[in-house]
Amino acid sequence: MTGNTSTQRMPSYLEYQGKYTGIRAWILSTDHKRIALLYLYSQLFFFLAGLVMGLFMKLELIAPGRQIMGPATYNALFTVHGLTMIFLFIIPGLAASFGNFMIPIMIGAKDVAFPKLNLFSWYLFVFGAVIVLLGIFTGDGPPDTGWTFYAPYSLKTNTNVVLTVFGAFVLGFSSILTGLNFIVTIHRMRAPGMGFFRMPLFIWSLYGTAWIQLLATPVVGITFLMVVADRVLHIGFFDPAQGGDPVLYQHLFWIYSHPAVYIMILPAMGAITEIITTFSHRTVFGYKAIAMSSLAIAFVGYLVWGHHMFTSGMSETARLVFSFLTFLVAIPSAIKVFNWTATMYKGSISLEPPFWWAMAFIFIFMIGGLTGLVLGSVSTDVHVHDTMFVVAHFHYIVFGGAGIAFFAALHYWYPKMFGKMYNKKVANRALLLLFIGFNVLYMPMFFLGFMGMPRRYYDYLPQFANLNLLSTIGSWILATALIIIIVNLLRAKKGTPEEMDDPWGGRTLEWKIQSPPSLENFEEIPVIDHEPYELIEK
Amino acid sequence: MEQNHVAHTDHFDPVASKLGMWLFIFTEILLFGGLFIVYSVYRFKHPVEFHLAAEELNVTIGLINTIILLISSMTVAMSITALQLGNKKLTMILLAVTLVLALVFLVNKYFEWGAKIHHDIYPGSEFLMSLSKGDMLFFGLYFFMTGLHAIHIIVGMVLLAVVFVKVRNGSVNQGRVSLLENGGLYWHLVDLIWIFLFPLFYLIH
Amino acid sequence: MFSGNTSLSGGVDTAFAVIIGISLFFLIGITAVIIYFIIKYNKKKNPVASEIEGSNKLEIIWTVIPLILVLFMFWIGWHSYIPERQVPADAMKIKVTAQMWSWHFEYENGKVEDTLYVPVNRPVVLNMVSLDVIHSLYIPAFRLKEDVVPGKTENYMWFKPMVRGSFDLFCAEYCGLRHSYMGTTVEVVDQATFDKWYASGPAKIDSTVAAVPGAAGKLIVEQKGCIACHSSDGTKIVGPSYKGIFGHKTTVETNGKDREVMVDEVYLKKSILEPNADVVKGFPKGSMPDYKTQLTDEQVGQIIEYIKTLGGAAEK
Amino acid sequence: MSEHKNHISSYKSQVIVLLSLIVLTVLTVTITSVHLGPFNTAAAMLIASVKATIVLLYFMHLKFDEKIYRFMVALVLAIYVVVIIITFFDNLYRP
Ligand code: HEA
Ligand code: HEA
Ligand code: HEC
Ligand code: CUA
Ligand SMILES: [Cu+2]
Repeated sequence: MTGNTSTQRMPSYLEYQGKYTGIRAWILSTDHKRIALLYLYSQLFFFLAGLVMGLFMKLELIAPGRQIMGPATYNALFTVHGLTMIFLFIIPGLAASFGNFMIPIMIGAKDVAFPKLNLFSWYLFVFGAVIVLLGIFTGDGPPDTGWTFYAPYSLKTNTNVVLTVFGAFVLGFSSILTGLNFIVTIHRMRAPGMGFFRMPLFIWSLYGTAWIQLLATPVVGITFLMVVADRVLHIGFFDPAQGGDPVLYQHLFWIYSHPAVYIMILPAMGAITEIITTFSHRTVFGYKAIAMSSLAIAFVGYLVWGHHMFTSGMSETARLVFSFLTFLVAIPSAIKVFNWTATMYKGSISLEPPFWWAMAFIFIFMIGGLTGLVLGSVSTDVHVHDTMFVVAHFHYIVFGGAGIAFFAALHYWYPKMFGKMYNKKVANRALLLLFIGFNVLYMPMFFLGFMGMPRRYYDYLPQFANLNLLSTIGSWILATALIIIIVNLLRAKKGTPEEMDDPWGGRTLEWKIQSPPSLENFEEIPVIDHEPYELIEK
Repeated sequence: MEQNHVAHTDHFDPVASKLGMWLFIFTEILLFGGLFIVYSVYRFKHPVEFHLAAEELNVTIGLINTIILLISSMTVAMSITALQLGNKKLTMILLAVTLVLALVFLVNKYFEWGAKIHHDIYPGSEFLMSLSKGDMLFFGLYFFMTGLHAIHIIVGMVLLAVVFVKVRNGSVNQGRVSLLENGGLYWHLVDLIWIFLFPLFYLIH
Repeated sequence: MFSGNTSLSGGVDTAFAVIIGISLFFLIGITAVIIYFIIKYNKKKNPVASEIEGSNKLEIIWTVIPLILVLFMFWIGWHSYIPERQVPADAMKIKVTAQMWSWHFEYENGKVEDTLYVPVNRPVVLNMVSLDVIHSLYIPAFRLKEDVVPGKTENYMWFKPMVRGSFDLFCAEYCGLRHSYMGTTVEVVDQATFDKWYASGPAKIDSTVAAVPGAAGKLIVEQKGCIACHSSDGTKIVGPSYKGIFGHKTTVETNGKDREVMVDEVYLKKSILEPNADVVKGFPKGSMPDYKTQLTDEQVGQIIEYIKTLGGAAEK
Repeated sequence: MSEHKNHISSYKSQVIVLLSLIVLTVLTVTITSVHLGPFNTAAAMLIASVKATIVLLYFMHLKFDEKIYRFMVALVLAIYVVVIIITFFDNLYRP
């Protein structure tokens, strides 16, 4: 094992002086670490924008009737909120930011396979985001179709669907190219001695993710193009007046968008695996099972899209098949949860903030996932489909799962990325507040859904008032907690190199190099002669 | 694997770029894949209309275009062989032939579309709107799919033209055929898609 | 809560109970184990970890047991679902028409209502069509929901209500501006009440009312769902209010050009039958469905009569 | 992954490939012009698949490259086919 911890320190990637200075040193840099930070900042920006919209929606729903906005604004809000959160925050998600940062380091390489393509992907991402934003502020106003763009409503509405959909198409290509880059990197750039089964599990999860990005995204890309063609050229692919089949649109949309939910959650699961293993200070339990379950999720996840369409008038046979496959895809997730728990068995657990974040993740993810089973069963889904129950399910699993894992990863790798440490006490307390706020906000939605309150409802009947009020109060608690968390991260302090290089006692490669890493990560490419989580005496 | 000490200098890995090209081809396959799903569902729903509408298309033009594309596929493949054998001049000739064939394909397509549009058959035209739903879908798909394919031809031509220039100035050469190989792979993909488009649109009798 | 409202809703509730029960078991169980591990294998208590790499036996156990459980959940969900799709032969047929943002229920004798009246203890089948975009008919108390997809005629649902009462009916598929207001109720009444109501025949205007000018038009406007977008009291909903428009000038956009028109009978008729020809300024084009196939000339005439009664030229 | 050994296809083999592709093309056109009912489409698709395989194996060099490429192509096509089949579970069985 050749690290450079004890030898002389190199200027970090943050300080490194290249050809350019100032902002150009960032936006023209092909260094995977700088690109990762570009993604991180843009994602956090969109995340905050989306959150504020969520907050306004909850404010509107605090009581029946009109509070602060009309129905048109509300409809536009949940559409843009969904779009921002899904396409601009959680689909690039952990892969684009932490994946970009960590893949080369964790496999012992100096960069990704195609650094320029990597930068290009970020530009596409920004370009797509700008188009989406243009769609909001120009023409006939923001789209009001929901993030699903269901035809034929999306063909009929007067709002700016074309621009938005086209923006999403561009974002899709950014995602595809990132996935492509990662696959090639993982195949070609592993350090000598690092076989596939010596890669950290975060890398495995990103590998699975990359395949989904590559194979599912083009389907929605072409679907979005068809929507544009329908609106602009009146081809009528999905317009029933011209023979188009709206249900076919839903098939195509979900052929992508179901696998997309695994694009969101797989990297999250990978990061959680790393965190739990590190803080248990032992090797991971069931390495192969976890690695293979990532691939299983990636590939079985392709075949279950129809569970979003149980009430659409699909044939009964299709409902049967999709329900069955949906239940099968829950198994690999279950395997992961069990292995995480087993990894803590006979460990030596240090209770640092990232560990608590991981625990919050497991709990909330379990609720989200288990309610997914209620949705996967046909007769129960028929009742709760398109109600607040679904909204609760996916906030639990998207925000509570992928979103919380994003912050868990941020707390875990923060010292590595910036060489700074936040206030741990504040971090723990804010997390507790977030946990409470989260459950107060979304738990009532399960009951609302079960009682029959449909989603995307601007106004509702009096019997739903109390739970909605409770939920709105939860959103304020959550907001407070998030503000504290972000401020705490911003106020992090520089630590000494000895503390920052390996603050947690991690065993994967990133903890063997200096914090923040130097431009080339490794002065000398390491030769790997041990298992990924094996204990190496220093 | 050799790794030089200065990162970010163009470390050149032909295997990586080939793998990358293949992965890109997969996304293209699925891009058209989505359309083929739409096609098969609508054809399944409107078999008779699709059948009748297809009669409108000219099999001969389709056949000629198929053969043109097949030949161009071969010339690209040959140009790779030529470069591998170090015959730069032949490589350039073969690439030029490929580009010319691609152009002929597009010209043919232009006349074919032109004839349709002349007969008031184009997406959104009043005449088309007066036809049955199956007809509207058939021609909608026809224009959209062959149109997207034509765009791919154009992209492929640009790519091959770039390769042509690079072969001429020597940055793509016997020791470094990677770019030509990848350009070729892309061109074959375009051919591959046409192999399915042709029977699906022209040959439903 | 409202269990047993139909002959099948009890089965669905059982499926809920079973799936949620198993889920709670795992949620609480795993959480408990994790808390126990955190306490027991805390760094302070257990400074040195044991390096355990895994156990194939355990992996198999925790693959197979959940597998069996999910197969069971699948079965119970499917089992309680199949009967929902098997319509009894003697079911009473009701045709449901959905449009932005209203429901219409047409009975076999031609009676059309915007509230769903059904007799208790008798199977009812709803055959549903949509005139514009996708809607979804949702009766929470019955645990039933089915989308209404335009261009499709095979969307249906059936139920046999077991208790009398009034139940909410929602539109559950997002369908535009007033999606959240596209609700009504299901009134489950006993057979006698239903028969009496049913026998009153297709909604006609009896002669006393018919004498009032515009009464017939008012009824059509309510039944055809115009009131979802047009008020009669001057408030702007989606389209312009009918109040006081007749006999006044208004600005419309025709083929992209603004022009002034007089709201008279000819104009009104055109607005109803070809709403996109002249679009009132300040309102989006394409919102209003065209009613060419749905309204007879006589009906259009009655609507115009009604609009006239809402003031306009007469007042000034 | 080992560095790939350079297999250079001969001009002759490429001409043979082209000729077989053209023969197959002409074959589809003739087959589909006789009336075979549903078998027309089946035959057309079968021949198209054969042609595609030839292009993949020879022109796109899969036959001479490392196994991993063949494996990936097969995987992608398999997923795609399964997706189509599952889509048809809906359309085939609609009432
Ligand atoms: C990160 C994203 C994410 C993830 C990972 C999931 C995971 C799952 N989802 Fe979710 N889902 C969404 C995001 C996600 N979902 C979104 C955004 C929507 C709404 C889209 C919209 O309409 O706008 C949605 C909607 C949705 C529906 C459609 C609802 C409807 O509209 O009617 C369904 C139906 O089956 C479903 C099911 C599932 C299932 C079965 C899983 C499974 O993968 C979950 C597996 C996890 C577990 C099972 C928990 C852990 C395991 C244990 C604790 C062990 C014990 C387990 C067993 C005994 C099995 N989801
Ligand atoms: C990652 C995904 C994600 C996240 C994190 C969230 C977060 C939130 N969402 Fe989101 N939501 C979606 C994804 C997400 N949502 C999607 C995909 C939909 C479906 C859209 C559709 O139907 O098409 C949806 C729909 C949806 C609805 C349903 C609308 C309806 O059907 O009627 C509601 C309703 O309450 C809601 C609310 C919220 C709230 C209150 C939050 C809260 O978490 C927000 C809490 C707010 C804060 C914590 C604010 C923090 C504030 C600051 C930090 C201030 C600092 C600011 C600056 C410095 C600028 N969301
Ligand atoms: C989905 C909403 C919607 C429904 C339902 C609807 N309309 Fe409209 N209507 C509009 C809108 C929007 C406009 C203004 C734009 C336009 O002229 O197309 C309009 C315009 C009109 C006008 C012209 C008004 C004026 O001020 O010049 C008349 C008359 C009218 N509608 C009658 C009807 C009748 C009668 C029905 C039912 C049989 C009906 N509408 C149903 C949305 C609707
Ligand atoms: Cu109709 Cu929502
Ligand atoms: Cu899903």
